[in-house]
Order: sequence, then C-alpha cells, then structure tokens
Amino acid sequence: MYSSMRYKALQSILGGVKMELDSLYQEVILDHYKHPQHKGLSSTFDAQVHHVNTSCGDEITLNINLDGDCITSLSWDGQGCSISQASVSVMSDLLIGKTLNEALIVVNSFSQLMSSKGTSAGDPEILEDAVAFAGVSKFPGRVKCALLGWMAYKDVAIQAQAKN
Amino acid sequence: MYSSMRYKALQSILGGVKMELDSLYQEVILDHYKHPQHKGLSSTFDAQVHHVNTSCGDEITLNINLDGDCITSLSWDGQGCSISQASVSVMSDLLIGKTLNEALIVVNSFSQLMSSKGTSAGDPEILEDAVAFAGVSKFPGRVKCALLGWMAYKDVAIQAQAKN
Amino acid sequence: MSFSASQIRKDFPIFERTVRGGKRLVYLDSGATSQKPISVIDAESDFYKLHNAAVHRGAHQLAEEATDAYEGARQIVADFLGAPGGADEIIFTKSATESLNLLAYAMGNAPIGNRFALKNGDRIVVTEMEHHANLVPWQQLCARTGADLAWFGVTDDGRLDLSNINEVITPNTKVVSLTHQSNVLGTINPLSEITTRAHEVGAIVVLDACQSVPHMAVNVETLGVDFLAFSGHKTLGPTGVGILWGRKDLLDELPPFLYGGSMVQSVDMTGATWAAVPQKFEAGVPNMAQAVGLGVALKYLTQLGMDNVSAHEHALTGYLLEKMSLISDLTVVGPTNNLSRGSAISFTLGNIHPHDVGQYLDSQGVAVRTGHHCAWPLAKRMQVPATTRASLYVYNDESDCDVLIDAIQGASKYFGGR
Amino acid sequence: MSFSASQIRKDFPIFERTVRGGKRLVYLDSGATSQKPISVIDAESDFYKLHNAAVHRGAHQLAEEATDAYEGARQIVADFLGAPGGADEIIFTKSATESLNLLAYAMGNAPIGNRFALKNGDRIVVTEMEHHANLVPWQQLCARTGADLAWFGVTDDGRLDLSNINEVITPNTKVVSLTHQSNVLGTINPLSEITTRAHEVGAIVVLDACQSVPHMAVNVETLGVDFLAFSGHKTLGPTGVGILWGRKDLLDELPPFLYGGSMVQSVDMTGATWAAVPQKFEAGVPNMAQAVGLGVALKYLTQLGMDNVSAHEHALTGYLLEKMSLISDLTVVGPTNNLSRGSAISFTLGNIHPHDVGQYLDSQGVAVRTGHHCAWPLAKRMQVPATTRASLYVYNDESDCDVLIDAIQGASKYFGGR
Ligand SMILES: Cc1ncc(COP(=O)(O)O)c(C=O)c1O
Ligand SMILES: Cc1ncc(COP(=O)(O)O)c(C=O)c1O
Repeated sequence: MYSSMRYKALQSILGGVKMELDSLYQEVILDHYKHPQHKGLSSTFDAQVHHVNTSCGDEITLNINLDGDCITSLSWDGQGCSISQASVSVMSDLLIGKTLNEALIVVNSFSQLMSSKGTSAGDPEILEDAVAFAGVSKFPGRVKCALLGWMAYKDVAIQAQAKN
Repeated sequence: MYSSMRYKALQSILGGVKMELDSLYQEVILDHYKHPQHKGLSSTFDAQVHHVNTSCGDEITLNINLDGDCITSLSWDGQGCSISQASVSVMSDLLIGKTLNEALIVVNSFSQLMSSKGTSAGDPEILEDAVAFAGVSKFPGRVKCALLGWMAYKDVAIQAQAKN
Repeated sequence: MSFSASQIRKDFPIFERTVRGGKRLVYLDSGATSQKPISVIDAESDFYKLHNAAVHRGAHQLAEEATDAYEGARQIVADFLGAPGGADEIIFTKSATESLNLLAYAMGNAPIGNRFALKNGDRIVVTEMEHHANLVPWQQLCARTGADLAWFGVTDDGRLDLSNINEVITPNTKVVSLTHQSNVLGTINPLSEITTRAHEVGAIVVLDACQSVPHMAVNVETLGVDFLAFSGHKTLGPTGVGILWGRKDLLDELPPFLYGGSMVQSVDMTGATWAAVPQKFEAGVPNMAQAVGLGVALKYLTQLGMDNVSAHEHALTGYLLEKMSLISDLTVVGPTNNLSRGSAISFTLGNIHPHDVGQYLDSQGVAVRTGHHCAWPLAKRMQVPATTRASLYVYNDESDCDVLIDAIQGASKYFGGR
Repeated sequence: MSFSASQIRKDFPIFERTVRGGKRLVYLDSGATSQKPISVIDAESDFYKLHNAAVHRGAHQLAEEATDAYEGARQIVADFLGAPGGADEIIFTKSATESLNLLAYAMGNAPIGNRFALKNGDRIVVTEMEHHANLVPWQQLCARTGADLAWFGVTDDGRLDLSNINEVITPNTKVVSLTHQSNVLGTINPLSEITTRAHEVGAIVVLDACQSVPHMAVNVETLGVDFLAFSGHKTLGPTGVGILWGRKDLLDELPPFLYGGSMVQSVDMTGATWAAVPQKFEAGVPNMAQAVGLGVALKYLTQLGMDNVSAHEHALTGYLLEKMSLISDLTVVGPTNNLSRGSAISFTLGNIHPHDVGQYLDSQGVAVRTGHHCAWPLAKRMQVPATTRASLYVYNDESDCDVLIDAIQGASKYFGGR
C-alpha cells in the first residue's frame, strides 16, 4: 500500500502521468453530450426507474418498452455531467432493437471496461461507439458517472421482465 | 508542545531524569503505610464521607467530630496504595486538634505542594511530616492518590459545618 | 508581520509534489480538508516514536508523558477558543460530525427533568444552509422525541433571512443550531440577534464552526454561544479528531453519549455512574496522537495570527470575486460582495456541469470540489443541482487565483458551443 | 521463518529511547495500547505529505489517490478478517468502543419490524468478564428499550461458566455479545457452543475482538459470529481508528448511527434516506490517515504471520507463568495453565497495592498497567480491588520477562515487611 502510494506520487512528480483529459473526453462523448439521443421520456412504458448518483447529484429517469424479449424502445431524461449524459445516450442507441440477452452481453462488457482502470480498450464488436468511454476507467471518480445509465438499465430491464 | 516533548524524551535518553523512587517513597510515607494512624472508624461522627479514586479504585471513608470550630477527631478506613493510605494517616495526625481555619491553611498548602510538579519542597512549618509527599508531585499519576484523603477532608468539613 | 503565503507553503510538504503530469498543485479544496504543515505531521509521528501509551491508564513514564501531551493539547484548544471554563470544557471527538451527533444523542438520552430533555411540542431550529452534519442529527432527534424542526430561510443573495426570527425561535424552542460560515456560500452568519432571542426563550445555541475556526479568530465568550463544534482536519490538523466545546455547567448536566472505559465512575453488572467532565464524554482509549497534532496545528495558526489569516483570506477573496465578475458565463452562488463572507466561493459556469468543470480544472493542476457539498437543501434553495467550489486558505495566493481563472476560461472553451 | 522479537523491535522507533534515567524500556502494556512500527508511522505521515484530500468528494487527483488509499485499507482489513462479503462489510470507526456503541445505538434506532428492534421482555446476553466498552452500551440499550440484561458468570479459575447456557441464552434473546479474549484474565473464550445456541434462538453474536485480533489468526467465517469489533491502536496501528465488521445482510438492515455528510442518499429539510453499506455508517470526512496506517499495520502482521505471532506469545506466556509460579506471594488472577489463554497476565503480590507494584516496576523500566482494567464487575467477581497486568506482544522476549520477574522481586523487598 504505502510503497505503491509513494511510487504513484513519484510518477506524477516525474511527469510520468500524461495529461489525459482528451482521452477522457473523446469526440464521441462530447458529441453525444451536445446532441443527446433518445432524450425525452416516452408517454407509455413497461417499466420506469429513477436513479441518482448520490456523490454528485446526477439523475436519470429511464423508460423501457419490450416486445417479448426485444427492447423496442428506451427513452430517458436527466441531468448531469457530460460523461453521464453521453453514456446514457450512447447506451440507448446501442441497446434499442436488441434482445434482453444480447443487451446483457453489452452491459457486462461495458461494466468490465469501466473496472479495467485503463488497461482495456474495450471490444468494438460488442461496444461499438461505447469504446469511447475506455478512458473514463482511468478516472475512478468518473466511473460512477459513466455507469449511471447502465445501472438504471439493469434495474428497469428486471422490472419490465417481472411485470411481463 | 512538540518541541518540549522532544526535549523531555531526550532528557531521559541522556539519563537526565534520576531514578526518583526513593524521593517518592520517603521513609515517613512507608512508615505511615505500614503503621497507619487513626485508622478504624469512630462509632459516632458529625459527618462521614466516602470517596473513591475512580482511576485506580482506591477508597476511603472519613469521619469527623467537631467541638465548635475545633476538630476533635478524624478517623478513617479504606484501601489503596501506600501513597493514599499514608497520606490520609499523616493528614489525620496533622489536623486533629486544629480549628477549621487552621486546618484549611494546611490543606491549601498541601494542595499547592501537590500541584508544584516537583518545584517545591513544601513548608515544614505548616506541613510538618507531610512535606515527605513533595516527591509525589513529580509523578502526575500519583498526585490523585496523595490527594484522596485531603479531598475527602474538605468535603467532610463542609458537611459537618453545614450540620452544626 | 507580513503574511506570505508562498513562505507558508514551504511548511507544507505536499506542495513539493506536482499533479497531472508535472503541473503545480493549486489546492483550492481546503473547505473539504486542509493540508498539514510538517510540524503537525511530525508531532503525530513523534508521539508514536517517543511517548506512545494509553493516557490516564498506565502506571509508567510513557503513560505520564502521553497524558501530559494529550492534556496539553486540550489546554491549547481551550486557549484557542477562549473557553471561559478552561480545558474541562473541551471534548475530543473524531470529527465535527461526531461532535454534533454527540450533542443530539446525549440530549436524546436526557431523562425528564433534565434541562436537555425534549418532548412533543418542543422545537429545534436550524437553517436552510446547514451542512448535513448539522441537519440530519437534529431531524433524527426530532423524530425520536416528537419535537418539531423549524429553520431560517436563505435569501436570493445567500444571506440568512432573519425577518421572521420571532416566529422561528418560539418560546418552546430548546435548541438553535446553525453554521457560523456556510461551506457553500461563504456567508458568515450574524449571531448576536440569534443568541439574544434564543437565550430569551431559554434555548441553547449550538455553533457549527467547521468553516470559521480555521479561518478567523473565534472566541466563544464573545460570540455568546453555548456549544461549538469544529474539525481538526480542516484546521491544519490531523484527520480523525474533532472538538466539541460546551459551557461547563451545561456539559455537567448533559448525559453521556459513548459508553465504555474511562468515562465511568463505577460499574456493576446492572448499571454505571459517570465520571466528571470532560472524561464523561471520552469513552475508550482516545485519538491521542491526533489530539496532540491538533494542538500543534492551533499553535501554528496562533503564530500566524488568526487576524492575519482572516485579513489574508479576505483580500484574496476580494481579488478572486473581482476576477470572476469579469467572466461572463460565471455565476457566483452566494454573496458577491466581500462583506461578512469567507473564502469559499461556489459558482456555476454556463450550462457546463460542475463535474466537467472540476475535471478540466484538475487537468490544469487546480483542485476544487464539485457537487452539492453536503448541503442538498441549500442547493435546492439556490436552484442549482450542483456547483463548483474554490476555497482558499493560508497557503493560497493571487497566483493560485490566476491559475484558477485561466483554467475556468479554458473549461468554457473546451465544453462550450453546446 | 524464525521469529525474532529482538529483530522486530528494530522496526519500532520507541525502543530506541530509554526511560527513568537510562533504563531499557520493557514495554509490557500492549493490552492497553501497542507500539507502532516505523512503516505504520510513515504511512500516516506519507498520506499527509503526498495524498491528503477528502475521500469520495473532491474532483481531483489528490482526492482519487486518497480514496484509493482509504478503500485499499478497507480491502486489507476485509482480507485480514476473512470477511465473506468483502470490503463492504468493513466499517471504519474511531475505536472498538465506538464500534460497540454504534451497534447498540443503531439497534436502538431500529423501527418495529426491523430485525434489530428490541422490546420489553427481549434479552441481551453478555459475560461477567466484559470490558466496560462491551457492557455499559448494552446496559443502556436495555434501559432504553425495556430489554433485560443477562450474563454468563466466571469460574474461580477465570473461565466462562457455560453450565447454564440454555437458561442464559433464552428463546427471547436477541443479542449475545462477549469478549473473545479477556483483557484482564487472558482467558480465550470458546465460541462454538455459544454461537450455536445463540443462532438456534435467532440471536446475533457480537464479538469484542480487541484482545484477539492483534494476537492470533481470526477468521470471522470460521468463528461463526455476526459482528466483530477491534481497535487499531492495539494492533500496531494508529490511534483514532477502530473496526466494526458485520455480515453484509445484517449491515444492510441495521439502521445508521452517526448522521451527516456522505452517509445519505438524499436529504431535504424534513428528512433523509441512507447510502449503501459501508458509507451508511461513515458520516463525515473519515479518519483517512489512520485507516491507511491500520492497513499497513495489518500488512506488517500478515508478513509476520498471525500463527507465528500467537505461537511466539504462547511460548512466552508459558515461560512467564512458570517463572511467576516460583514467586511465593504472587497470585495470578486468571488461568495459570497455558491452555486457551492469551498473553495478558494479571496478578497480585502479597498485600502490596498494585499501584505501588506498578510504580516500582516503572522505576526499573518496566511498563505495566494497574487497576481494574476497565472491568470492574470482573474485579469484584475475582475479589481483587485491583491487579497488576503484564501483557506481551510481538516485540517482547524472554529477557523482558526476566527483567519483570526481577523487578517484581525487588518490589516485594521494597514494600515488604508490612
Ligand atoms: C476487551 C476490550 N474491549 C474493548 C476495549 C476498548 O477499546 P478502545 O479503548 O480502543 O475503544 C478494550 C481496550 O481498552 C479491551 O481490552
Ligand atoms: C459547515 C460544515 N459542517 C460540518 C462539516 C462536517 O465536518 P467533518 O466531515 O469533518 O465531520 C463540514 C465539513 O465537511 C462543514 O463544512
């Protein structure tokens, strides 16, 4: 612990840690942030959840509609930082049209990417645009932001299934 | 604070602090401890108090009899360390026969001696044998022991006066 | 004495490091926790290296020295606050949060007849600008006792609204607890009107001084309050130590909170009686090294001079507010004039989320805090979901403010055009 | 690995000093508080020098590093105890005393329907050998809720009397809280019979592990208890930090204790909801540097190997008990055989008062503790107003025991002849 802490500090004293702001805020992320997709709640839904990130106050409400096993619509509203808003926007794009099982694979892959602490670039086959969030995993304080929408999705999917 | 702490430790590392056990346990003290005076409670009293030193469990019960302003008898029972037992023994010897005002002078002088942190030798005119406790003031952990009986006296004197 | 932040910075080892690839550390997060001078760090280490032992307990030299150091620190705190009853009025806790909870729980333990006992219909008064630590414990005490909670509102410019003071502090009010200085707005609250009215109705006044004791001279007698809480870690001191000060006669009557060793007078299997103040409130082996470190921190501040500290911060706050006023999409949340205001400055920047602002500032070596700053009701009142907060202290200077201003403008550009 | 106390001593700076005029420090008071290795002292200092920031709060690099260090320490504690639910089951408190009070107060906060809610006729069970910290909080909880307090007695040779276990742990028992190892007698209590019976009636078992976690391998799964408390400062760690471990599902249901920042999910002026475990129990800016130091202390112990630690202490305890048995006016208060017994040895010496014994030992450089050791009911049970206690740890060896024995004989001579 202690020696690894010393090392880390030393690294930064030596300038070993690059300024990674651009690796965090990829073009794709800023794009989705400025032009969010599927924002605006649908009037009907099979399930709705409201999630809050208590550490920063970011909020999201997420609606889902299922047709059997297939996600026919995801819509959301919320407020928060660019990472949380872009992440839910990208996610909606990705998951709509998938079956619940297919979606689960994407969600798990994204969760794994987020816990990789910068060691993974993400699987573009599965994650498509969401690989842009790979850089977020280097900023532990922001991982929660990126995950907010995805956690809400997990919750809303379970509720919709339970209801059907 | 911090530098004085360093200094203190250094002193002792250099052997600057003498082994002061004998200055604590003066002959007079060990004597009174082994042969306590006025121990054994009187059957009648004007007031009685029971004091406990919570930090070590030492206990003392103290009886007083007054004739007007004059202390005609002090008697006690208790258990505790040599310092607390010897101190109440010496105190009883000293105060019996004195007026309450005279006694107060002795008590205050003893309290002062105890808070002197080793800088005072005590006034033998007033304290007589009780100057033997001067060394105790260098041991903050033991000052409470030496004071147990004297605090009890202050209390019992007030109660006896209130009653009379 | 001339006050030199850059000179002071040399006493703080953390400023020898850099952040984010060699950037100078511009630490503007002292409102969350302050950095520590080497003398404080060494005092804690030296306690362990030279004097470590359980205070008030062992029968040996180390225990004597540890007790001296610990009780010496208590005296320093008493002197620093001008406690009229001396060291016996100082209770070491783990944090201001514990200090405030101690009060609320101890009052909850008061039997009928005790002056602290609360009943249905009694009232506790707080304000809308409280930190959660000075709000939730009272909410819960109200829930347990049936007392009701009332509060002073906050004006649009971030000042306490005392216009309805006589309706808020009613004759059945038992406690008025408020912050001395808002950790979000920077507002310094006026106290005399409140203490006068509170004492008139027989209520006690509790002061959350977390954001004032580190930054200005605080004398409990002059302020006329009855209890005061602050945290060591915001006051150049170690983590893990806080203070509760209270008037001796009130502490004497207040029931204990934590139960255990050293706070009892006698114990048998069926019950216990309590030791005298302050031991009554310090159960167990205390946070000795931290208390000693806090003592050294307060000595360090005393040497700087608390009036110099507040003058320095006042000037710097004025400088920063001025610079901020020139940034068109920046809105200060809290007083924009520099009267009765401390050095915590919260702001929003266009519609860029504070989290993103903070991240950008961080990339420039500037450490700030973003969010609701543990004061959600206030955020709602000010109609901001979150803010970015820069908070200044003794080691900050104009160059720090300049770096901040540049970084804010950089953030505007980076996230702008939405 | 061969275990060398004299080698270990070199890691502890305090042994470089002497006491009472150049005497070697023979520290036999680890039962009160342990000494600290340099790695622990440095870890705390380095936290301040390199990474100091408020965890979970700031949006900057220091805050990230501080959070890493703090949460890393939580993981170390979880691993050290074998917590089945991992780091989420570890709560940082200021001391074991706070850990136990947390439990008692949180249960007191439980609403009807919550599994921890107590009512008239419910029962809490302790033992006659408890430290005040594991007795008085339960007495007070009983007083608040109407539950009754029952306890296991202690036999003449200092063992727990479990002969009436089914009458003590009745079907309406909700909590059984006991010490793993007596801080006075050294007795290690057998747990399986108690946990079996307690769980049979649906009671939870709380273990005061203050005197076991520092001295032997403790695995919460193997022990089968539900909550466990210990103190950092007795475990080679800093002062001002303690641990409460609890089963995840129980912690989830247990209401919070201290209220304030970081333990809430949402707050408005009228109420609040709580964050998830462990944050729910950690209000305010935590004792970060101390938690990090404790992590390093547990790493140090792990490197020594807890089985080696207990084997070392067991051998040394046997050696000391043997030597003590040869002093005619010395009476050990507690088990004299070396089975299921730790290294705290309390004794009386003729009719010489323990305070005097301790003072004499101190003059010879030997640090011990005298008194009732915060266990008055036990002292009464054993019919001794006070005892002298020597307690051993990793840095003690036979030469320390020899100095102690010589000093005891010296004390006999000095005060003898009464
Ligand atoms: C068995 C036992 N329980 C509880 C405690 C209380 O620990 P602390 O004072 O560190 O809170 C102690 C030590 O003082 C102890 O030995
Ligand atoms: C105004 C105010 N009150 C209370 C607190 C709580 O202090 P701590 O977290 O040190 O217990 C803080 C800081 O977090 C604060 O700024």
